[in-house]
Amino acid sequence: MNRLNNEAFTKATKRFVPYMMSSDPSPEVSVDIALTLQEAGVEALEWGVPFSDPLADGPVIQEAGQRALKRGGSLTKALSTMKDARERGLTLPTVLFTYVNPVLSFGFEKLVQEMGEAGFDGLLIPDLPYEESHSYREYCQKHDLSLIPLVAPSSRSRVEKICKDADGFVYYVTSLGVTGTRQEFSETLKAEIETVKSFSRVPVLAGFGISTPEHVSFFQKIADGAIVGSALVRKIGSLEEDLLDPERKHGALNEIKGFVQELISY
Amino acid sequence: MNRLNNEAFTKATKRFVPYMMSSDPSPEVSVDIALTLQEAGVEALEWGVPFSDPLADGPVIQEAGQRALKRGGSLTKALSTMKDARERGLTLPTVLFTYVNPVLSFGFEKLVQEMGEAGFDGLLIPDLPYEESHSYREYCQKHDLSLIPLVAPSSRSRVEKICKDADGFVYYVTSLGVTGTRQEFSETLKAEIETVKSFSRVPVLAGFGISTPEHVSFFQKIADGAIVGSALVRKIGSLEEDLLDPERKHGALNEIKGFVQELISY
Amino acid sequence: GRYGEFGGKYVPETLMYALEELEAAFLDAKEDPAFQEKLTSELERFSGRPTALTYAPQLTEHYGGAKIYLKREDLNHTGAHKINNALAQGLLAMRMGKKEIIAETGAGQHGVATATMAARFGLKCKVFMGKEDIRRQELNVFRMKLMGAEVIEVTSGGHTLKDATNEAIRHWVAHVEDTFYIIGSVVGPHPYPMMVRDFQRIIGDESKQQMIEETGKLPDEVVACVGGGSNAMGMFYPFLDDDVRLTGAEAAGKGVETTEHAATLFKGRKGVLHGSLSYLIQDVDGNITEPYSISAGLDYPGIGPEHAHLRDTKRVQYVPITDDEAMDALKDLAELEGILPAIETAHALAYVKQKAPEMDEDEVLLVCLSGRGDKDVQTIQAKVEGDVQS
Amino acid sequence: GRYGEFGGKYVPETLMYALEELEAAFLDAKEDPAFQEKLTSELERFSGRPTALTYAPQLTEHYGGAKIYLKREDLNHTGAHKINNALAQGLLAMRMGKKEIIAETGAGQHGVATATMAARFGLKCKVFMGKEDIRRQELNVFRMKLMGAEVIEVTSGGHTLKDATNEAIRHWVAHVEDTFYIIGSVVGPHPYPMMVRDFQRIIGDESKQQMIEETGKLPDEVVACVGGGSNAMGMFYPFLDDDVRLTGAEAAGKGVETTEHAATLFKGRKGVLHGSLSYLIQDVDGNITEPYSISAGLDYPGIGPEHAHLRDTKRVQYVPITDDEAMDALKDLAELEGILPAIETAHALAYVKQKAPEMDEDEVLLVCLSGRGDKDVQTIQAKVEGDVQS
Repeated sequence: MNRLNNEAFTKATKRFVPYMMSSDPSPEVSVDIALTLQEAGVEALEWGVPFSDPLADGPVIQEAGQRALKRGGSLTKALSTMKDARERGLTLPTVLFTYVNPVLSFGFEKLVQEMGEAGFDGLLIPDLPYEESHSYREYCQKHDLSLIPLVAPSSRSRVEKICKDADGFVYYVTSLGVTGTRQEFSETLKAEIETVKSFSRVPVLAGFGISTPEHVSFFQKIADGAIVGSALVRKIGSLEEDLLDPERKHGALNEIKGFVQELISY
Repeated sequence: MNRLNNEAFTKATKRFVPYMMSSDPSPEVSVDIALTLQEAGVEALEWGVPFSDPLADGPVIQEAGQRALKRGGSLTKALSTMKDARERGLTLPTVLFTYVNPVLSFGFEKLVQEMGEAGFDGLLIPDLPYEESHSYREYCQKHDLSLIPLVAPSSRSRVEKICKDADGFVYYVTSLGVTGTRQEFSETLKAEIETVKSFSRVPVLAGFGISTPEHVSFFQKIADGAIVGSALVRKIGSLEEDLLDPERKHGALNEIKGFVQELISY
Repeated sequence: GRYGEFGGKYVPETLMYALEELEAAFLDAKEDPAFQEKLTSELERFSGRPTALTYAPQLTEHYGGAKIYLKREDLNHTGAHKINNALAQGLLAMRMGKKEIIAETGAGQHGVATATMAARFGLKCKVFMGKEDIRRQELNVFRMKLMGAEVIEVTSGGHTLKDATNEAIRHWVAHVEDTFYIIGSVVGPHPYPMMVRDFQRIIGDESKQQMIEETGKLPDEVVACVGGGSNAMGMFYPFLDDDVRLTGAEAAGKGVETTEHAATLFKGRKGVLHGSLSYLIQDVDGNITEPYSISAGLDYPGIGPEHAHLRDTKRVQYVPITDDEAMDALKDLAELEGILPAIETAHALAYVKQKAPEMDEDEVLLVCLSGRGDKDVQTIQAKVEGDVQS
Repeated sequence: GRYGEFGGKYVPETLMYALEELEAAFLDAKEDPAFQEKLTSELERFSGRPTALTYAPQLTEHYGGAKIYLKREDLNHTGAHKINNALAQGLLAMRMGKKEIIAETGAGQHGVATATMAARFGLKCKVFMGKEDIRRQELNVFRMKLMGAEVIEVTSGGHTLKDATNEAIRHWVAHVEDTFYIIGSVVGPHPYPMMVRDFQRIIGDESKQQMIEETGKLPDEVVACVGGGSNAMGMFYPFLDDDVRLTGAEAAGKGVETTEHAATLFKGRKGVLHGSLSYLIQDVDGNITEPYSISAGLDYPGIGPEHAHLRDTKRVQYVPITDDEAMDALKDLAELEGILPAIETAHALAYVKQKAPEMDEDEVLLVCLSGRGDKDVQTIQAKVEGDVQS
């Protein structure tokens, strides 16, 4: 039973799940950051794979992907660095976040096998919607991997069927648009999330555009947890030079830890 | 009875008629040149009017026209300078050579009257072909002015009617093309000119492309005379600076005289 | 060969036989079903005729008056009405056994149409073009060369269209036996104005039929731009005997009160240029002066003799349209109907902009959309950005 | 939504409802005579359809084999087949009550077609275009702006078509409720490949009828160029069940043995880009690589999924054509028929140049002349003059 289905995650009262880009700013340092996030007290981790055409992501994550590609980042590297992270003590539930093309290029069955070896718990492919996911989901289930579905306000009549088959958690897209930080959330959000929760047997985590402690607190109340991507990735990006300097790395990691603890402080 | 119909011209055994551009290189000097040509022993004179679009002329005469326009040349000026030339002793038969547009702009009846006052004997309008010339010719005849027609190798069946109405002389275009100097003449030329002569009551003068003493001699034999335009105009153009310098003008005029005497020396 | 007092054949004797021969060949071809069939086939299968008749609903609403219809000559192969005439004269040249085609061009549109026809029919082609125009229209020069035409640089006079025409005529004089001179507008000596009109009247003939099919009646007014005047003559001619107002828009450049215009009928005097008697822009001595218009195709100091006659007899009204008025109308059509017209054509549209609001909603204005504006994008851009700067 | 294993809807969940809604609206419109009538009217009266079928006698003689016929999509308004689809999707957008249109464009042709349609129908229009393409295609950018479209500069990724497409999809995700995304080729998530094919099949439908009228039979082989593949799909689709060979020409750039090509089917691997599973040019990690072709319209790393299926099932053969082969064929058509084709189209013509001589004189080759080359004159000139220098 993967870590997303462990009681530590399923019974948690608050869930905070950060997204970070593997190999940004370098393969090694991204492992340091993962361990730092664990220290900061997060409940799970999304491990991004750099890709040339990340069309569900905004500019912040696209640029992080470009940086990671330059440092040798890839799906293969995302697997090996997670293995390193597990060896170095990462115990959090982890979700591999990748687009479908790198998966096809790698080979899906091979990927599932190697994800198991690397210690992944879930897989999130933003451009693999419900209709295209059936055989993928079955195969994941067989190998104790949660295939995380997305639900959006525009999903409408699609919510029920998506939630029915969900495993691990449901990623609820809080506002239309790609990942990124924004100021306002739709007013009908609470009712919409209620609806999603009513269909789902697994936790419903809200993501997209969550960037402040107030946001996090708000979504931890109306949903089963919050996912933060761009805000953290931007922070990591701003610390790139420090993180790559052995002398200053420790300080930078501490700054990240503080940033996350601030986010979950409410 | 105009000078083209005097015996001096009609009974001449050889006829050499130069074309020159009035007001080139200046109004005054063009009169000097006319008098010089008379001294050189030519039988008549074509007095060109500068025009913006001389489409029957080649580049040499077009450039002379551009020079003349810059010096104040025009149809009005061509009339007044001829008056000057007559006052200074020009006795040759003279033909005004102008395109139809300056004539229309000036007014045809006014032109005929002022040509009479200026002492012109003939009028040649290269873009006024037979079909368009009837009323013009009648009016000229009434005012004792010869309207000179053109005949070309391509005139074919048109030769007879053109020659029948000819007055003064017939201008036979020796080769297709615009005015200018060239090396070769059509071999059938002699027979063609015979045909034209057989239809014409007035002399048939050959022009277009005649540039050497040999040419002149050849056409004085097979036709009733030769017209030289571009070769002389080029000579005048090459002497422009000398002609405009009071110190050197006399020498330049002498050179023109020598050039013409050379042309008619065979 | 006369339209009232206008027209005629004011050319050197050297060309007269060729013109007689041409007229005979044209009249003979006109009556020959085989020639007409071949021409129709090329117009339909090569150039894409009949061209569409487009109703302009948004322009109509914006101007708020007469319903506006567009006769889409811009949809012809090579982008303007010029090809109608080039194909027809090309077939006539072949019928007469001529091997070499010559043409003059200013902006290059008639040159491109002629080079296109010559390539299609396998004829040799020389295009005379002023040095200055070659510089300004580099891409059209390249297009002609791609189609195998020889572009001959003209360095006499002002190095523009008028001079290119003079040189073409000179070349024709020198090679009259085996050369066919394709004139691109209803200008030049007889029979050209008549012949070009007859080869362009397909614009008006199609329009009449299409208007009746679309609206059940003839339009109340028909508008076309006029430089030499071939699209207008082709459009107007079939309507001459109908109860339809006809209006030609000529280029007023920077204004008829300035010296920079090409408003031949508004400001010109009678005279002879390039072989026929018509109105001309000329100085007091009868020298032809350089006209000006933002539109290279209307930038000609003369106009077809039949237009001169239609003006003097008041059958057609001619209005001067400035550069600025034309550009405004061009932008309207682009923005409201998604059609980028040639700047030439925009002169006709500028008149529509003035006139349509004065007409009733049940009246119909038909415009000859003589050409597309792709060729003009750089000029338009320079103008728009120049205006912003100034 | 599948062609064999290809196609599908690989998009974020955010777009899935919009795609379902679009598919329903499309299927409904397809059956609605009023929609079809309005579309037919715009295609005929605005864009000038049916486009001509031109026999190319000189090209046929020069290549010495099969008779060559050209389906003249270049005669459409705006100069290519793109407008067929833009008008149809525009009418569908209006029917769905969408007020804003978005589109991506590389060379600018689909952008211009979309801006044209938006102007014609009074819709707001945003066109996404890479910064690099904006620089290279300045005049097309200006044309779009003249027609009132907003051109949005894309500075992500390589600043070209692929990135502009990503940005357009992102914008769509963020504004999915009131925005209609017009995809310009048979690519993207279902229902786009099906819908664009259905809106372009008029090319093949007209061609079949015209070929039978002209020659009494279907052609022996039909050829079209393939980038995304919409002109080819529109041309091929009505012939799929007939005994007619079908050939697509893809861009081999500087050669399939180099890395500078866009030969997706010859060199690509299966993958997902912009929402559908097809062949892709990609690196070992599944990152999409920048393709290369002298033709901006074929310079795309993917290809429509139905083409992938037709390739794998061998119903259509696909051949790679280099820049140089395309340019040679382009010059042939210009010189021998007076038609300057788009460089895209010239890839199809280059195959004809290879194939026609191998065929009998009583056989017929039909080529989709997808667009005119006016837009390419500068590129052609640079290439021709570059070749002379080197």
